[in-house]
Amino acid sequence: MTPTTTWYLVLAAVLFGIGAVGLMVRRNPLVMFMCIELMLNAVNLSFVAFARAFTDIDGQTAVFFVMVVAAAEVVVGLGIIVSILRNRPGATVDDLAELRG
Amino acid sequence: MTMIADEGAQELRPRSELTAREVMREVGAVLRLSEAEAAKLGDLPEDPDEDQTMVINMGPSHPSTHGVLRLMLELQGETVLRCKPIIGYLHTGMEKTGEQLTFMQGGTNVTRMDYASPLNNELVFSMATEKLLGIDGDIPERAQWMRMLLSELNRMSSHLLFMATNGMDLGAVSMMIYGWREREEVLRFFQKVTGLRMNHNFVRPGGLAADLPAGWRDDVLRILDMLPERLEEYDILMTGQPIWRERLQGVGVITPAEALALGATGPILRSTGVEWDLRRDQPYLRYDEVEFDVVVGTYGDAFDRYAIRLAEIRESMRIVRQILDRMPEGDYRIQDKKVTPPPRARIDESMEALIHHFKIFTEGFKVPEGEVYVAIESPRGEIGCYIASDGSPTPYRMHVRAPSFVNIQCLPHMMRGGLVADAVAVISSVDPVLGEVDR
Amino acid sequence: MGLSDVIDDGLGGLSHNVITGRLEDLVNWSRSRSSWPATFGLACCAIEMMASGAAHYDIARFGMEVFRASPRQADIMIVAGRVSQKMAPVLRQVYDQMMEPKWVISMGVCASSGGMFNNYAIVQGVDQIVPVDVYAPGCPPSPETLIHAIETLHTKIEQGEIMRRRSESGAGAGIHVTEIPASSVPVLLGTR
Amino acid sequence: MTDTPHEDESAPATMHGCPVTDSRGQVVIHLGRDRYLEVMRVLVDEGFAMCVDLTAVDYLDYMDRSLPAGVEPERFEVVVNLLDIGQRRRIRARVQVSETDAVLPSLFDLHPGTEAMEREVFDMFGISFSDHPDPSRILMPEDWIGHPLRKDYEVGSIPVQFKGAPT
Amino acid sequence: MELLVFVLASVMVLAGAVGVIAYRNPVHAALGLVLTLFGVAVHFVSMEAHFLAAVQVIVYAGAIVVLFLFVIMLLGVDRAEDLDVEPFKIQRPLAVIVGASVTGLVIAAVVRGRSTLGEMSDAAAPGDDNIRALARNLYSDHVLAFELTSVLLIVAVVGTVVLTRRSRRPEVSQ
Amino acid sequence: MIAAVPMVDPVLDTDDWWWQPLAVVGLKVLVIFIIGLVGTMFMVWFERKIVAGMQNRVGPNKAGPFGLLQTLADGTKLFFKEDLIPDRADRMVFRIAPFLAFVPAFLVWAVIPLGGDFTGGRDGTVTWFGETTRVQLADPPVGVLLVLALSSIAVYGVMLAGWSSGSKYPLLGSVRASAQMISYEAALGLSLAAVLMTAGTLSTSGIVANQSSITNWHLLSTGVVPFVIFLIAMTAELNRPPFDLVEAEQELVGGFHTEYSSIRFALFFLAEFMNVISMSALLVTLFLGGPQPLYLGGVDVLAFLGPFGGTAWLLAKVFIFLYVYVWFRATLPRLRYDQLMNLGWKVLIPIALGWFLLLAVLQVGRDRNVGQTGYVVLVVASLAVLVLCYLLFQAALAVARRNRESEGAAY
Repeated sequence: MTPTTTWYLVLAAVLFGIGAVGLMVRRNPLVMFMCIELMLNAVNLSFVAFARAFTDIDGQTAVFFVMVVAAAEVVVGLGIIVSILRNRPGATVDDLAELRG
Repeated sequence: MTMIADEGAQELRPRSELTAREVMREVGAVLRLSEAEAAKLGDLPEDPDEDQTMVINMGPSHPSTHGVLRLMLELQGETVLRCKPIIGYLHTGMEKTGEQLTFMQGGTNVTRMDYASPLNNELVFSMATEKLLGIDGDIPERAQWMRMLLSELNRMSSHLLFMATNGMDLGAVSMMIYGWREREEVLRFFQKVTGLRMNHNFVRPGGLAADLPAGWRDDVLRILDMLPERLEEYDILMTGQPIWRERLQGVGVITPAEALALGATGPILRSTGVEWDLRRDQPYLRYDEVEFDVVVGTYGDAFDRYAIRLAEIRESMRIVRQILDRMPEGDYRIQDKKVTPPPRARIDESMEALIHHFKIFTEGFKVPEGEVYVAIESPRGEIGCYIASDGSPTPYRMHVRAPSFVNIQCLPHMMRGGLVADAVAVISSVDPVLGEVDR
Repeated sequence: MGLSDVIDDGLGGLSHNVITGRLEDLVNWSRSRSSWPATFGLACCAIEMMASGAAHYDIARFGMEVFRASPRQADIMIVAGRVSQKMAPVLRQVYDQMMEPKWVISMGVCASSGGMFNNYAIVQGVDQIVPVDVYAPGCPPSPETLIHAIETLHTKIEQGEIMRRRSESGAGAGIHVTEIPASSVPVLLGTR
Repeated sequence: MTDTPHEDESAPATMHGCPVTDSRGQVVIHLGRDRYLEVMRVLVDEGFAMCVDLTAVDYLDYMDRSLPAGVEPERFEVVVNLLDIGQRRRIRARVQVSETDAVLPSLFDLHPGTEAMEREVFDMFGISFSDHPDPSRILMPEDWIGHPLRKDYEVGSIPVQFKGAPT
Repeated sequence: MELLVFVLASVMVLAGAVGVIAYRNPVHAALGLVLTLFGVAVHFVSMEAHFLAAVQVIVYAGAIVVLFLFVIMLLGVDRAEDLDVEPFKIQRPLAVIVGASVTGLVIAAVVRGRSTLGEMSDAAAPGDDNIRALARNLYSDHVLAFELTSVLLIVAVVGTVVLTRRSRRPEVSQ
Repeated sequence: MIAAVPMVDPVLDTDDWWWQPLAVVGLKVLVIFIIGLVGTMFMVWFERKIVAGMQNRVGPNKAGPFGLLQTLADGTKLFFKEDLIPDRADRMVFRIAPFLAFVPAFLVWAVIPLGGDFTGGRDGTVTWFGETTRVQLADPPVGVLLVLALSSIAVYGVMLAGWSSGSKYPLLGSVRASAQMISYEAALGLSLAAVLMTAGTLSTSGIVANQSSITNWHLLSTGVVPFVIFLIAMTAELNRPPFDLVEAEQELVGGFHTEYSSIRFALFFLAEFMNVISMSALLVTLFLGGPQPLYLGGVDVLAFLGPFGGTAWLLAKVFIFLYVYVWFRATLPRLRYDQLMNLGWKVLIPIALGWFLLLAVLQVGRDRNVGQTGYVVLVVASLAVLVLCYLLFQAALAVARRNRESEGAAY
């Protein structure tokens, strides 16, 4: 018995689900960020599975772009978190209502 | 390693508890600011970064604190905001012990203060005693020149020790071994002359404990011949080394005004460009008869202090060469029955001599009432000895003005704004000897 | 002998037989050949201690050039110099931070007995604070003396039982250290 | 210095109204506590910009020491050594401090370098310095009781013990 | 064999993912994330995407998570979050329900549509071909996108520098 | 299970008994593991002896002949020393950190060609005991990237060790470590890219095969610059002097491993030296032709060793770098943290990037067959770009400096 594309997609779906739940449950901004990474990875996994299934390299290219964008996103996101947490250590996202009007 | 002994009020206090005067001590005093101005400076930490600081403890058991110095550093990231040296971990009660020992025995006590240059300690104590006795003008020529020889050789060995520790603190491990290797040659000579490698108790009131051994001239010449090329090795390994210069230049800067206000002496004061060397400016022994240059720096940074010490080794070698040429024959100690024990040969012959010898070494000799302060230039700066006598054979009060004790106060001013790694370089460049700091 | 003994005491819980005997030899050999000293310089003796690591004396020959700044990794504490009342608790703490098995060399007369400083400030003998294995005489002991002390300690290590904990026997050089509970009143020295 | 003591004079010289003596060729000025800071300030203006040393002596057992006329011997004496780098001269100030009120104003504002020295004097003699920025012990542990260099403080020696000696 | 690899890697992925959301300490959560990333990399290898697997480890594990850890250590926010305190009573169960239903939905869709998917083709060529194909695709069809991502990266770096630069001017400190 | 073998070693001939290839792989693993351990033991001894020699000392000579067993003594002692996990430590992370440091150091060996016959354009396979195989544990198509990945994982060991100790000095050490390793990873990767572009492959054995003669060695064919940058960046990655700020004994006591004792500390110790050897081997593979022989006057002087000749060459070359590292340790003072960062970001990365661009231009020229004039135009144009970049860079630095000055120093 060898794993088929479906297996990978199901795994990706579960991973995505875990990430989504984490994002909704956790309140530490850093951990929430990690959950987003989980979800991105789930997507990556399904992309590669599709690329494999359709023998089309475009899927892998998409993954490549996702990784680059994820890197950029983490850099900016962590920058924001650093500048916020530096002024008020221990803040959770609930405390971060700075933008509320 | 985390620390330990809790000394409460001696430690660095949190900023919120600081009074205006304490802030002033940290930032304003040496600049002679008014209290209000200093307090204004101290208000700065109200910015939102305040809670980002971390207090770490270097020492008293830390590889780069030269023994048991303890520094509390307040860091922001790796930048040192405040620094407070805490001392006393080697407090030996030497000044109290000095009151129990006779003037004859006092040398054994003081020699253990600055253990990197013991002969200078003995010298200043002996000179103070001689001054109290009023025999300071009668010390034989040979004794004077011998004292100079030993003092200069000791300066060399002390500076070589500095080269070694400075190298070690900055991560140049080989330099440490090389410094020690050369110092060992000097110590070998000391051992031949005094019988001991350190803590000699050789310079005594009235002269020295013994004459120079046969062949001493060759031994000194061997050291003098060996050292120049070794020093050139140092130049290659460190002085000309880009990393070395980067690490030391512009680090731990102190201004002449600050150095004077803090009472710093020795290479620290000279590194700021102030020409002050007691050997030249208030000559003792026969320093006014030899030629040498006072080496001064320009920037007052750690590199200047390094370079000054390196150059002072060379100057000392120059002095030693002149001493070799001019060493007179004669007696190595004053022939004053009161302070000088009889020669060994006479003890076998004469009962009187035996009693005399016995009395000098048990009771000691009486020293007239009065008080005196004598200062000489040790490798670390001005070492002074203050003795108050009540006419008994023991000092009523014996106090040593230790250069390291005063110099160490410069640390907070040199470190402010530097990095942790700079802190290490700064401690190293001040070259404190904790035995002397804590006494 | 139960499993718990082995867990608590390492090999000390095992009774001696040929295999553990051989193993003991190996372990003793390795400990004596690789006893890393902690950097714990105090006074004059520290200079001589460092000198013995330098070119002329070179304790690296015994595998000892690895002066560990962190007490966790050190095996030998060379108490080099006089121990003041203020330093004593620090010294004890550093000793406690060291891992078993550990040995102490008391270097110089000041560490061994207070030396010439019989006064209020100096602890009269470091063996009041930590158990000492070897005393090196001299003020300061020359590097030769220190090396002799180290060699003596090495011999002692090679002959020792490998897993007996120091806390169990409290043994130093034939003396037992009894810990005195700290009193709330500071001990007064020298009030007349 | 306006009125330097001469080598041969017998009458006590004065400087800024304070008696000046000569001790083995060294200039010593005797100050009262009330004029301590003031004279020190004047001395700084005269060029003695560097305070090399500050220490104290406890004259408990030696109250009959010789002092110039007009100086009342007290138990403590604080000794300050000043240095004039420009003219290469030194002066020493001796200040009498009474046992009952062992307080002196701090020299910190004039010579920041005396900070550690004054702490040491406080630690060793119990003479406190008013207005000192950090009046804590420096050499002894913070919870130490007594001031070791006072003459009524024993040296603290314990009898020599020979461990393991046959009794 | 492939089954074994799949199962092991999937266990890694899921255990790591659960770790991320369950560990209280952010550092432990980050370690869980690393585990997941490795699992995903293993999946990539078994699907012949060697290059992506390597990049996954280098970029994600080597850079992004290290950055996370760095920030955690820098800010000292590594104390455990108190998971017992709930701001809204209903949030957690609701999140689980929403997450589960989304997952279920996707799984259902995938399983239903599995006939449209081609089976795993074993024809993937060994050697450098994966990399060459990826490179050719990247630099021909997607070259504009590639250049745009490089611009994005630069903008991100500059923006972050500006964002975190601390001004020491007193007027900023209120 | 048979299917696993080709994944690891595609060259391996699998027609035979199914256990034979597995046995070969297993044997390789075992041999590499043992050689790695012994090599590390030797390296520790070597370093202590050589440093001692440079410092006019004798070095260890009491444990075994010439002190050869010194490392064994250290290891045994550490193994039987009491272990401790500090109270404030994070127990789980504290336990796994040494392994995180140790395992990547070992894994690098998997992709390094340890020998083989590359002479005369052969592809490096040898036939031993009837099995045709590479003298290399695995030859994945992305071998070099694997090494990069492993070296980027190595930072975890250091970082987590410092953090989990729960005290200040190790934390400072680990923050330094992570910043340092991330920074130098970039320079490392960029200089590596120059090699990859010249070689045209990511596989380590392919890279070795590409360097058939000394003029083809990437040391020369990429210009010496990437080699120098790689050497410096690698020293920094390895936390070796003068870049050993992570451990910086004089400042941070022991850095990240301050709180470690016993066998856990031994693992860090081992990992450090293991890394030195494996990264030296990587350097040799990338720039000095790995097991390729050096023809002295047209003769392979080690040819008499037969199939072991390649291995001997590799060892000889690695040896040079081991000596270089010891040499660094004995002579250079340690850099300061900010100087380290400046060197990494403001010197190494721009130079590596510029050099890479230059090489790329030349490569394009070669591919497109532009003539002499075309080359001149290309080189001039790229030089112009580089100069412009450099000027912009300097301007940016000047602005940054001015800003810093106008804001004043801290407190």
